[in-house]
Amino acid sequence: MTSGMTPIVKNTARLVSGFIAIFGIYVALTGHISPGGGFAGGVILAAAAVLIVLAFGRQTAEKMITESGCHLYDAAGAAGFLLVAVFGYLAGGFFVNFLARHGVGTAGRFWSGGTIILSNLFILVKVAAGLAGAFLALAAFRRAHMPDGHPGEES
Amino acid sequence: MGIEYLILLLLVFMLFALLIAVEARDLLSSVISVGAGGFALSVIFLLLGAPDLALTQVVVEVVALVLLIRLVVTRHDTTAETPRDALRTGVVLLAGGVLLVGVFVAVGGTGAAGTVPRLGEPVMATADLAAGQTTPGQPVAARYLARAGEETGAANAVMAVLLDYRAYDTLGEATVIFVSILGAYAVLRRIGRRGRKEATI
Amino acid sequence: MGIAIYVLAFSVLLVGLYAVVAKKNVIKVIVGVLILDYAVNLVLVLVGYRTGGQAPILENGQSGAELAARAVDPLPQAMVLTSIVIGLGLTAMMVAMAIRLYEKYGTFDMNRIRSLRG
Amino acid sequence: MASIVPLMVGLPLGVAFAVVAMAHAKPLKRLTGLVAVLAVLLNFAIALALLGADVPRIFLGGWGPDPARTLGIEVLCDGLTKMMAVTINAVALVSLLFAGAYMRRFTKVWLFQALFLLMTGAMNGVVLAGDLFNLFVFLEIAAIASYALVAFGCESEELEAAFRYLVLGTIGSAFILLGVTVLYSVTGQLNMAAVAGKLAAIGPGPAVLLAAAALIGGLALKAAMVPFHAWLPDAHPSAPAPISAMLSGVLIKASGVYAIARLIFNVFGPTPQYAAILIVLGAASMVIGMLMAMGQWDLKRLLAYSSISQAGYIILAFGVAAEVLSRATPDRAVAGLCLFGGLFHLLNHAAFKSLLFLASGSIEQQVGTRQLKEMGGLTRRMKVTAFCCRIGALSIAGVPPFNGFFSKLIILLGLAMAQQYVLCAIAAAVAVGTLLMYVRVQRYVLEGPPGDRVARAGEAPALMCLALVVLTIVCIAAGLAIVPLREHLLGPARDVLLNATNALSMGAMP
Repeated sequence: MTSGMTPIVKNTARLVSGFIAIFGIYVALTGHISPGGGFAGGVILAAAAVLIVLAFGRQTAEKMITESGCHLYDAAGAAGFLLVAVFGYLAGGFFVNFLARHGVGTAGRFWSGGTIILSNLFILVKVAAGLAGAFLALAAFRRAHMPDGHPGEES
Repeated sequence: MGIEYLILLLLVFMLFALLIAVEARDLLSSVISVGAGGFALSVIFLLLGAPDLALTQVVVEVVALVLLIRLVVTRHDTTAETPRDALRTGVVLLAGGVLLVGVFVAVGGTGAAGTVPRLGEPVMATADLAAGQTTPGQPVAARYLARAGEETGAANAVMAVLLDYRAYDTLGEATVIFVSILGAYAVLRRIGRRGRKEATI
Repeated sequence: MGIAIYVLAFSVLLVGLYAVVAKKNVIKVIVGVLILDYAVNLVLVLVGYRTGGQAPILENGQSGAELAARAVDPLPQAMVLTSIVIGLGLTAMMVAMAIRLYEKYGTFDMNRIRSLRG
Repeated sequence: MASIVPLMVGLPLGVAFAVVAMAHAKPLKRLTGLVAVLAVLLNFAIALALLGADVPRIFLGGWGPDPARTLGIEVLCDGLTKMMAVTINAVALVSLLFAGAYMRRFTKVWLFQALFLLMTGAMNGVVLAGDLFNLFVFLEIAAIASYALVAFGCESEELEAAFRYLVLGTIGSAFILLGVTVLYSVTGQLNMAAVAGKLAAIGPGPAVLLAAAALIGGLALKAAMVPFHAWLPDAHPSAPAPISAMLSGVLIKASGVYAIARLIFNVFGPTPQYAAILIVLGAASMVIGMLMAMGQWDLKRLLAYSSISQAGYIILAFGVAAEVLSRATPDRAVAGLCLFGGLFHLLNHAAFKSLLFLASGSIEQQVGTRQLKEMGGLTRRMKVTAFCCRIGALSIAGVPPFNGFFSKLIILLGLAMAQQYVLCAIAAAVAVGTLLMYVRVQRYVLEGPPGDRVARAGEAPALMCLALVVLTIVCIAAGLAIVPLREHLLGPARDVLLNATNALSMGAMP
């Protein structure tokens, strides 16, 4: 998969992946008022990354999406969600909806739900980065038998 | 009633697709059939009033299918040679018979006490929302539906449950995906122990 | 009618169980695990279904009490969402293991894997 | 005090996320091990601090209950939870110290540390869970982390063992979720206390039995009880030694034995049927595990089979206690004795089995083999390891005055007083068999002239020896300090199980 696919596929992928990514973010951010949510949005966003890896090949794709970047965002998203829980101590305890203490807004409006938007956002980042990183790592194992003398793992 | 027949039809389709997936000799057709079953499942979710699940099931199915198809098409060993293990098949059939009888008794379809309620009449429907301090053990779900809008501000009751009432579960959910991706990385290290050559047969 | 749907859902569970226990191919086993997931999720959603129920999302101008009287149960749906995520995580990990097993043994066949190991 | 309880889960998870981030920042990379140890140490401190505290019921997210329904997820902090939390975090701390030296041979150790922390945090989550679905979620996290850790060496056999473990574990999880589903469909609740109350009100029915069967089957698979034990003898020896210690020492207990006991006693309530199932599972595991272990020449496999047998003791004791409690006129003193013996054995087994697995790791690293026949004369070359290994073997064999003797004695006494003489005789016979088996282990590993490999071996690194010595002290002390242990750790845990279905709703409301 060094060269990727044909130019037609590449151009289409370049065009479509942007739309897919925006749709994923939209699904995540409106999770509290319509079907969807951070997890579905994150998987959609990851699907955009998967499309790029498939169309352009791993080498090219790694210039846009690096594995260590995925690790970092993955950890940051998870930690962010945990922080939402810990910030609940400000309002009384673990996982208390600390933004909702001064009113939760009207159900059905975008600015409602307190921490739910925040949680959805963090889950979006976490799931998207995690799945994209995992796909990159899996894509590295395309050939069953690696040639000898491949670089060893760094510790 | 119409919807239930549709669900039944889709379920039959799904069962056939999954049977093909299990029995097909060719691994690629097996993987694609399981995808067909998964998409049928997402339509069933939609019919059962669960659009969140339908959306999630579709996108998860796509990603899982990409992973599986890639796994199969880039390898040379593409057919399942040995069909099945007779002893284990027998055990499964026996266990399956017992399970189905158990389900038949437990569901019953009569709605009697101590059995699973009839389809379409969830236990939530028996809730008495006005019940105060005196009648304990009211199903929680009706209360979620009735008050989620004002208490959490989320119009989508599923998200209200997932990210507010039961957000601790969702922390677990986020952690599951984190763990399994870390696990995949751990398994994919080419060399596990230092000073040992990669051994392939 | 309802019991037929339940029995079919549990048959799906049995198909998955059969694939996982009796099949001797790594890919078939992964497929079986996916099927097991489908079946349990399906039963969970069926348990919360209300005949002709609406999705548990407030419509414009609808009150909570009206929603509670008409919508399907949101709690099993939240549980299934978690369960789907767990299934996806497991799939990623099983695929990773299958890749490594293939790389080590050159086959997806568990019997041959065992005999190669000796 | 109550507000810090959920941190026992949050802290290890958060630190695990931080470890992954730190591993990608050059200057922080070296600190990951230290941070992980500190996190587990802090968790152990929290668990100890909670021991004396009297905590009201905790509901997360500020969704306190009204008597009619429980909205939020409940976190338990009763005697049983506290005892399990202390055990889990203590074994985790020692294993992580041991891993500090042992894991140097492996690549990408930060992945190990992150997965280890996630597994520990999830086990804490399992014992803290007061909600059926929450229990399932944390069982899954612990299980998935353990699948990856079993395969951490990435050798062929390890990958295969991990895959088989994963597949069987997934079947178990599916049945557990099915059981939770059926229970929910009948009761409309997920909170354990509320489900227990509702089940008592509606009485036993086919749906409840189906749920119980699915839950017991799934959890017995996680606990490796005998008809469902096929994965354990492959998976536990394949893991790196600190992970073997965690899996055998605490994971099968937290996600198997503990969960079964919690559900049977506190949610379903003990009945003769459930008691019979537990007794059969326990007795079969006890006997078959011991017989299988006798034929093994691989030290780690032997230890793994012996774990099945020892977990069988615990389940058997619980089963007899359930049987006594379900009689028309329950004798609470006898049931309490059985429960006390089972819980004490759980604690002791966590100590000596992790000690033995860690010692086997030391031996494997220094001598380069796991085969009993290739060892011998270890007392001369590895004095500390050999001494600790000897104490561990004497403890598990049930030689006085070590802890294993007392817990087995209490279980036997309990069985006899419950008039289960046949079971008592079987348990005694298995105890004798275990004694003989570990005498053989000692003769092959420790005595005799050193073999070629042993003659070239030296003592293990100091950190590994430290971990072994700590567990050895625990093994000796637990046998002597039985009275204070009963007072502060085991007594409250026993009372939780004795109070059956009332136990969960007894705490003060916040």
